[in-house]
Amino acid sequence: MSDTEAPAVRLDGITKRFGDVTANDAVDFSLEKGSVHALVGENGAGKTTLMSVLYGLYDPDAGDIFVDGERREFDSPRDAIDAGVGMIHQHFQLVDTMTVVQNVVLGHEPSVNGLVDESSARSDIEDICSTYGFDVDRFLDTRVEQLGVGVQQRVEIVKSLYRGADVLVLDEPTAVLTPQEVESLFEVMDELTDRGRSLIFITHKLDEALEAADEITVLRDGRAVGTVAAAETSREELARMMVGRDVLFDYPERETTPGDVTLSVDGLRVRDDRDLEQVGGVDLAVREGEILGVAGVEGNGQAELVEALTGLREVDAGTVTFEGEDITETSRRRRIESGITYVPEDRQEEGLVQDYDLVRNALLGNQTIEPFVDGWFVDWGTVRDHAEDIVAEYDVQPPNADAEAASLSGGNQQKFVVGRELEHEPSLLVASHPTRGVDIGSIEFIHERLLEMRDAGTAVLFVSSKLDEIRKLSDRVAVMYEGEFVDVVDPDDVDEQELGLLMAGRTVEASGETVESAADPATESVTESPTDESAGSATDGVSNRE
Amino acid sequence: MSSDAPGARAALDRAADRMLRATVVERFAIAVAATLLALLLGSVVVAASGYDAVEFVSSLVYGAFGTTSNLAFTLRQSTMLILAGVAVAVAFRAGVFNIGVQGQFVVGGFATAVTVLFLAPHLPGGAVGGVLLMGLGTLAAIAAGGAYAALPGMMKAYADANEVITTIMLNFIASGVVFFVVDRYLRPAGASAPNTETFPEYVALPSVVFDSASFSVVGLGAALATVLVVYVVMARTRFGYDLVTSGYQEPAAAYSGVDPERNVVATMTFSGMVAGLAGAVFTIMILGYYSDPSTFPRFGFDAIAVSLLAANNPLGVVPAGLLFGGLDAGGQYIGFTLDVPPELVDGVVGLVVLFVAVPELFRMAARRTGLGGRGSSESPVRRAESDGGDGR
Amino acid sequence: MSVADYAARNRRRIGGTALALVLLAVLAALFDLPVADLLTVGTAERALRAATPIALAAIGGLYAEKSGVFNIGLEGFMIFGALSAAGAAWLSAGSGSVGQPDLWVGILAAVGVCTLLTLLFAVLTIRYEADQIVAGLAVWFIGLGFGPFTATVLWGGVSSPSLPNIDNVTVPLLAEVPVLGRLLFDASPLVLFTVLVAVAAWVVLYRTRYGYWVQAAGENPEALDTAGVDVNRVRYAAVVFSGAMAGLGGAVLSIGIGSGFTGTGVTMVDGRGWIAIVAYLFGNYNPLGAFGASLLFGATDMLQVQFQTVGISLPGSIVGLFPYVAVLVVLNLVGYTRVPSAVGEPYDTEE
Amino acid sequence: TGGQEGGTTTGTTTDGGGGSGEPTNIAIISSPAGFGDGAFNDLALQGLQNAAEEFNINIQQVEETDQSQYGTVQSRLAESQNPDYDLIVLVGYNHTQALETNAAQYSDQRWMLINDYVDQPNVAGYTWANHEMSFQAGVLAGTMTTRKLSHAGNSLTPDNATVGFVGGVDGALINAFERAYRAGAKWVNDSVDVRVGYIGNYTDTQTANNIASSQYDAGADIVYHAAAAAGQGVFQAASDANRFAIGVDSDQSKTLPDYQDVIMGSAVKFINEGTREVAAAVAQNNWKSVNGQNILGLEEDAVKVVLGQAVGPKLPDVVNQNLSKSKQAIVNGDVTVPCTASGCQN
Ligand SMILES: Nc1ncnc2c1ncn2[C@@H]1O[C@H](COP(=O)(O)OP(=O)(O)OP(=O)(O)O)[C@@H](O)[C@H]1O
Ligand SMILES: Nc1ncnc2c1ncn2[C@@H]1O[C@H](COP(=O)(O)OP(=O)(O)OP(=O)(O)O)[C@@H](O)[C@H]1O
Ligand SMILES: [Mg+2]
Ligand SMILES: [Mg+2]
Repeated sequence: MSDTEAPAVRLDGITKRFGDVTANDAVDFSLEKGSVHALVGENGAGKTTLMSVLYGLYDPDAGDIFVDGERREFDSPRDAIDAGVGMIHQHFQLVDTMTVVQNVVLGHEPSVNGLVDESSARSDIEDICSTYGFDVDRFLDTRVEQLGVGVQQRVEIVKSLYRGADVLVLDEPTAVLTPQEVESLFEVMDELTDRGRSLIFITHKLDEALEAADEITVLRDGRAVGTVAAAETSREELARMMVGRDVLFDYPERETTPGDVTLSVDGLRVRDDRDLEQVGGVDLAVREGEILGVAGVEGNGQAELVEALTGLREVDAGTVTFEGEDITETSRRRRIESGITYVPEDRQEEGLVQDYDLVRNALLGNQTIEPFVDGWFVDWGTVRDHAEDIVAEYDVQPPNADAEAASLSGGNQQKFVVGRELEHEPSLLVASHPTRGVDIGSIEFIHERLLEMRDAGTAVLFVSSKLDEIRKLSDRVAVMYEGEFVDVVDPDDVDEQELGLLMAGRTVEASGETVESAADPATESVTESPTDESAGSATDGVSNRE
Repeated sequence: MSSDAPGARAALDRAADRMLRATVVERFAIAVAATLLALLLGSVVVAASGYDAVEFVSSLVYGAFGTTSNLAFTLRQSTMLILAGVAVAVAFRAGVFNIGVQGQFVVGGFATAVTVLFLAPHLPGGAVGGVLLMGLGTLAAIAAGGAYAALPGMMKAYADANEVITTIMLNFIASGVVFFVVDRYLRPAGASAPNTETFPEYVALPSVVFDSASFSVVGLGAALATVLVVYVVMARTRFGYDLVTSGYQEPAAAYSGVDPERNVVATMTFSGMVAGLAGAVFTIMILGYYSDPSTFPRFGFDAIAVSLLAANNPLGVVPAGLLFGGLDAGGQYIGFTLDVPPELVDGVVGLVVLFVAVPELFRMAARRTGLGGRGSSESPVRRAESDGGDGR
Repeated sequence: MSVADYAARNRRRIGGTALALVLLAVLAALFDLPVADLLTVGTAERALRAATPIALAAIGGLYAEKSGVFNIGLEGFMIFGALSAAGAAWLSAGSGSVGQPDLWVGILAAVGVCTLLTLLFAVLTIRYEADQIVAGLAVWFIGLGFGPFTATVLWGGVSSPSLPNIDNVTVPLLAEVPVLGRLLFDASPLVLFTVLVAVAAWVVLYRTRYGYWVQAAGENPEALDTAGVDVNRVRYAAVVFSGAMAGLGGAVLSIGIGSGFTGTGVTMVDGRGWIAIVAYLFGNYNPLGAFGASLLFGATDMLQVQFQTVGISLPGSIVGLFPYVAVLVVLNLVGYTRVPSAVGEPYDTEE
Repeated sequence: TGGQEGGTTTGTTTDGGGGSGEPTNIAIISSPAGFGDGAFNDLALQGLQNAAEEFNINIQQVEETDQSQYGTVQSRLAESQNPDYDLIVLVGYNHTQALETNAAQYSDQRWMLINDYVDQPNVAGYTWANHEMSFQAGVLAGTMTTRKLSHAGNSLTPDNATVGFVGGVDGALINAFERAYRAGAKWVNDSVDVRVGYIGNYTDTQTANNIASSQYDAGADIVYHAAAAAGQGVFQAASDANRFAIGVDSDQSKTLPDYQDVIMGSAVKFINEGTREVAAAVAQNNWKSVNGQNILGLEEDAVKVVLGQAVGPKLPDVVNQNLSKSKQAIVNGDVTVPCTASGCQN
C-alpha cells in the first residue's frame, strides 16, 4: 500500500436523510487499494445507507464521492458499475427463477444479432472462476432458487467481478454462513485483495472485522465515530465506539429444575412451500421450566419446525404431543387456546398487523380467549386495557396504545409482540429469533423475560442463530442441520467453535481437520473457552474476557 | 421542515397536512375529488363530442333529484347499489376480490322467484301470505347467493384458482343457466318472453312516502339495516376481526389462528349471502317476476365502484351508493331527454373507479397546490411518518 | 430451457391437458360421437381463428405481468382496440366504401390508440402506484362505457355498420402443404402474424437481454436496478406492449375476422380478455404456452359449435357456456401457477 | 339499416310534413338490443319516421337496454307532461310484464306493444308471424339446395340437400324461427338435412360466423339466420365459403349491400308498416282501428320472403312458384306451421 497512490474510494462528508431520520451525517471514509476496510456499527447505524450512496442507489443530500482520486457523481448503479464499484447486498440481488449465467450477465449481457450470447458469457464466467478458484461454474445452468446461500453469495461475487468491479462492497456477507463457510469467504477475500481488488466489508461481528480487515471504521447513529487499524485495536475499544458506552451484562447462574415433559415430538417430517422436505425426522422434548435452544444456520428447517409445532404448517409424518395429548392434527387456534404461544420470527408480517393500532393488535391471536371476547362479540374495552398494560409493562415507545404498529421502531414492535405473548402465562412458549434486529438494551430486556418465564415453570423452545445468545439462555442446545438434529448438547460443554462445526453438519469428533485450519491466531481470539467463568458476555461477540 | 412561509401559513399547512393524513378524512376527500374529476372529464368528453356539457350536468342532477319520481328512482337504484356494494365490501375488506356479486345476485333473485312461485299456491293469500312468501323467498336468496359464492371460495382455497377469474366465469354461467331454466321450465304457456309468471299482487313491498311501483322505503330500510348488521359484524365480532385482519395481512391472520382456507370460503359465503339478499330485493321490489338475467342491470359491477369509493367500509357504502344511484337515475333521464348517449355515464363510473385506485395522484396534487404542507415533492406522505403527530 | 426441463416443470399442466384429452376420447366413445365430423380441418381453422385475438392479448398480458404489472384491464383494452379499428377504418374510407387499405389503417389505429391508453394506464400504475387490480377493473368499466358511447357518436348506435374483413393471403407453394397450408398460408394474414408474434415473443423473452430484464423486473426488481437497468422503464415498455397487443386482438375481432364493432351488452369482446389472462396463466407465462392455451380455448369454443352442427342435442344456451366451464376446470386442474414474486408492487429506487 | 346512415338517430325528430295544429307526440322505447340493431328496433322507428313525413309528429327515442328499468321508464314517460305523449311504442316482449301494470295504472295513456299483447283497451298489440316467414325462408332454402346456381363466384352444391340455421338465443322465440324454417325446407324436400346452431346472444358476430362456417363445411349451401346484429357474421361466412345465406327482418341485401352477392333472399316483416299505421291512427284520432291484438302474417302481407336484389334475378321461377304455393297452403290452412307468432311452447 503505497502512500502516493490515491485511495480506491474516498467518501467526503456524505449526508443522507430520510424524512426526519438522518441515516448518514457528514461521513468521511477512505478505502486503500488492495485492502479490506471493515464498516461496523449497530442495527440502523447507517452502514447500508452509506454503501448505497456509494453504489448510486441513493443520491446523497451532501458530500462527494471519489473513485481512484477522481470525483464522481453516480445517478444509478450503472454509473457506479461503470466506475468499477460492485456491491453484494445483505439480501442477495439474484433473480430466483433465472439461471446462474443469466443472473451474472444481467444488465451486461453480451449480445450477437440481438440475441444474448450465452456461450461467450459462459466462458468469461469460467475464466473468473478458475482465476479465483470458485466452484460456481458447476452450477451455471441451475436456477438460483435451487442453490444454497453460500453458493448464491459466490454467484453475487462472480457477478460483480464479471462487471469489472475493482472495488467490492460486501454487506453483512457472513450473517447467513456457518463459521466454516465464513472461513472460506475470508480466503476468497484474501485472493481478491492479492489480485489488486479493494474490499469494503460490513459486519456486526467485531471478531470478523478484526480478523479479515486491514482498517475498521465504526458508525454510530449515522456518524463515523472513528477509523482504526485492525492490528492496533481491541474488541473492547470497538464495542465502546459502537455503542457509546461500556457493555456489560450479568446473568444469574443457570439453576434449573425441569419438570414434566410439556412438548414432545417424534419423527417429525415437514415440507416447505415448494414441497421440499425441510424437516426430516426430528425427535425432541421440552420440559416445564426448561429452555431448549435450537441452534443452526438459517434455512436448515428451523422455520418449518417451529411452524409445524405452532400449527401453521401441515406435518408430513410424525407426532407432536403437548401435555400428553396428540396435537399433530390440531388447528393453530386450538393450540393457542390450549396454552401454546409463539413469538414469530417475522414480527412485521406475522406478529403485528402494521395498519392496526396497538389496541387492535392486542387482540391478535386472542380472538377466542376470554375475557377479550364474549361469545361472538369482542369486548374492546378489555382489549384496550390489555394493550395499555403491555405498553406500560414492556416499556413500548411511544407509550400510546392508539399508535399504529407501523409507526413503531422494530425494537418496540418486538417488545409489544413479546409482551402480548408472554402475558398469556403459557405452558409452552415458542420463540423464534426474538432478538433479531433489536438494540442491545431491548435484547437484555427480552432475555430477562424469557428467563423469568422459565423460572415460572414454562417450557420454552428458543430458536436463534446467534451462538452467544443460544449458549447463554439455553438449558440444552439442539443443533439443526439440513432438517435434522445433529446433536443435543449441554451449552456448558461446548464452545462456539464446536457449535459452529455442529451447525455445519459435522460431529465434533469427525472434524479435527477443520478445527486445525481455523486455528490461526485471529480465530483463536474469537473462540470462547467452554470453561469461561464470567457468567455472561455481550452480544455480537463482545466479551469481557481477554 | 424547511418552509420559509410565514407562521400562520405554516400552521394552516400543518393542519391541512394532518387532515390529509387522517385516513377517514383523506379517503373522503379522495372519493369526492375522484368523483368530481370523473364528472369533469365526462363533461369534457361531452363537449368534445359536440354536445352541451352544461346541459349534460344539469340534466344529470335534475334527473336524479329534480322530482319526487326522479328521487324515488334514485333511491331505488341506491337501495340496490348499497346492498350489492356491501356484498363487495365484505369480500374486498378481507382481501378477496369477489367480482361475482352479479352472478350471486342473479342466482339469489332466481331462488326468490322459484320459492315464491312454488310456495304461493300452498300458502294463504293476503298480507300474511305475502310476508311469509317474501320472508321465505329472501331466505332462499341468501342461501343460494351464499352457496354460489362459496364455490369460487373453495376453488381459491383448495385449488388456488384466482377468484377474479373464476367469479367472472361464474357470472356468465349463472346468467346462461338461469336463462335456460326460466325459458325452458318457468315460462307460462302461451307467453313468448322468457319470463316467469308474475308474483301474486300481495307479494310486494308496501308503498310508503313514495308512490312508486318499483321502489319502497321498506326496501331501502332493509338495505340500511343490512349495512348496520354488516358493520357490527365487521367491527365488533371475532368473525369480523378475522376477516378484516386477513384482508390487511394474511400472514398475521394465519399467525393469529385464522385458517386461511376456511376464512376465504367463509368470506365469499358471507359476501354472497348479502349479494343474494340484493337479488331478493331486486326480484320482490323491482321486478315482481323473473326473467333473462342478461337483460338485468349490472348492479354487481357498479357495486365494485361503490365499494371502492367507500374504501370498502360498509358505512361508507351508503353515501357512495346514493351518489351512484343518482348517477344512474340522471343517466337514464339524459337518455330520454338529451342527445347525449347514456353509455357515457357508465364511462364516468369507470373513471371514478380509476381515480379511486390512484390516491397517490391526489396526494401529489394536494402537495403541488400547497395544501399538503411539506414542500418536498419527493417524500410521499407516509403513514409511518405520522407518529410524531399521533404519538402523544 | 430444454424440452425435458419444461416438461418436468409443467407436470400438472401437461397432465391436465392429457387428462382432458383422455376425457374427451372417453366421452366420444361413450356417446358414439361422430369424431370425424367434429374434427375437421375447418374446425381447426376456425379454432385457430378464434384463438388469434385471445393469443394476442395473452402474450401482451404475460409480458406485463412478467415485468411486475398485472394488467387485468386486457378486456377493456380489447374493447378500445375493436372500436378504434372499426372507427378508423370507417373514417378513413370517408364517404366511399371501406377498402383493404382502410382496414389496415384501422389495425394501425387500434394499436396506436391502445398504446396511448396503456401509456396512461402505465403512468397511473407505475408512477402513481395505482392499485393494479382496481385500475384494471376500471379500464374494463371505461371500455364498456366509452366504447359504445364513441360508437354512438360515430354511427348513431352502439354498433358500427358492417365492415369488410382483411382479405386472406395465400402464400404460393406453402399454401399447398396439406392441413397446415390451409391453416396458416391460406388464411388471414393476422393469423399468421399471431403465430409469428408468439414465436418472436418467446425468443425475446428467453433469448434477448430485454427478455432477461422483463423477467428480472417482475421477479426481483432490485436485482435489475442494482444491475443498472431502469426497472420502471422496462415495466413501461412491457405494459405498453400488452396494451398494443390487446388492441390488436380487439382489432382482429372487429375487422380482422369479425364484421365491424358490436357494442351491445358486454360488447363483441365478450370475455375474451379474461380468457386471455387464464390462457397465459395456463401457459405458465410462456408465450408459446399461452398460444397453446389460447388454441385450447379456441378449440373448446369450436367444439361446442361442432356439437351443434353435428346435431348432438344439448340446449344451445348451455353448450354456449362450454368455454367458461372449461376455464374453471382448467384453473382448478392447473392450480397454483408461480406468479412472478414482485407483481403488484410498485418499485421505487429510493424506498 | 336505420342506425347506419351516420349522424344521430337519438333524440327528437320534428317533421313539418302534412297536417297542422297540435303536433302528435310519440315516444318509442327500445328492446334490450337497442337501436341500431338493423332489425326490429330500427324498423319500428323507421315506421314512425315514415308517419312523420305525412303527419305532424314529434318522435322521442328512448334507448333502454335494461329490462328491469322498463316499468320505470314506461311510467316516467306516461307521467310526462312536457311533452304529454299521445302514444308510447314499446319494442319487444321484454316490455310485456311491466306494461301489464302500467297499462292499467295509466289508463289514459295509449300504448303500442310490438311482439306481444296486453289485454287493455289502451293497448295496441302487434305481433308478426315470425313462424310463417321463416317457413317461407325454409321453402326458399329447400327449393334451391338441390339446384344449380352461380353468382359472383358463389355457388350451390345440387347433389347435397343440406341447409343451415343460425339463431341468436336458444329460447322460445327463436325456436319458432328454427322449427318453422325446418318445416318449410321439408315441405319442399322431405330429405333435406337442416343443421342448427345458436350463438347465445345477438351480438357476437364471430361466433355467428363460426357456426355458419361449420355448417357450410358440413355441406350446407344456404344458411338462414335469426340473430339480429350478429347475423352479419353469417353473411361473412357465406362470402368466405362462396355460398349463400338468407337474411331476416328487413331486406338485408339492401341494408347490407356489401353482402348482396350472398344474400339470396330475406324473410321480411313489415314492422315499419305496423308502427306507421298506429302512428297514423293516433294522429288521426282513430285508435279503435288499431287497439287490441293484431297478429300479422302472410295473409295480411305483413311478412314475406323477398329475394335478394343481386341474387334474386338469377333464381329460377320455381322459387316464386313454391313461395306462392306454400303461402296459399298456409293461408288456406292446408299447412300448419309449427309454433306461433310469439314462439314455441314447451
Ligand atoms: N429507505 C429508507 N427510508 C427511511 N428510512 C430509512 C431508509 N433506509 C434506511 N432508513 C433508516 O436509516 C437508518 C440507517 O439505516 P441502514 O439500513 O443504513 O442501517 P444499517 O447500519 O445498515 O443497519 P443494519 O445493521 O440493521 O443493516 C435507520 O434508522 C433506518 O430506519
Ligand atoms: N421506510 C421507512 N419509511 C418511513 N419511516 C421509516 C422507514 N423505515 C424506518 N422508519 C422509521 O424510522 C424509525 C427507525 O426505524 P428502525 O426500524 O430502523 O428502528 P431502529 O432505529 O432500529 O430502532 P429499534 O432499535 O427500536 O429497532 C422508526 O420510527 C420508523 O418508523
Ligand atoms: Mg444494513
Ligand atoms: Mg432496527
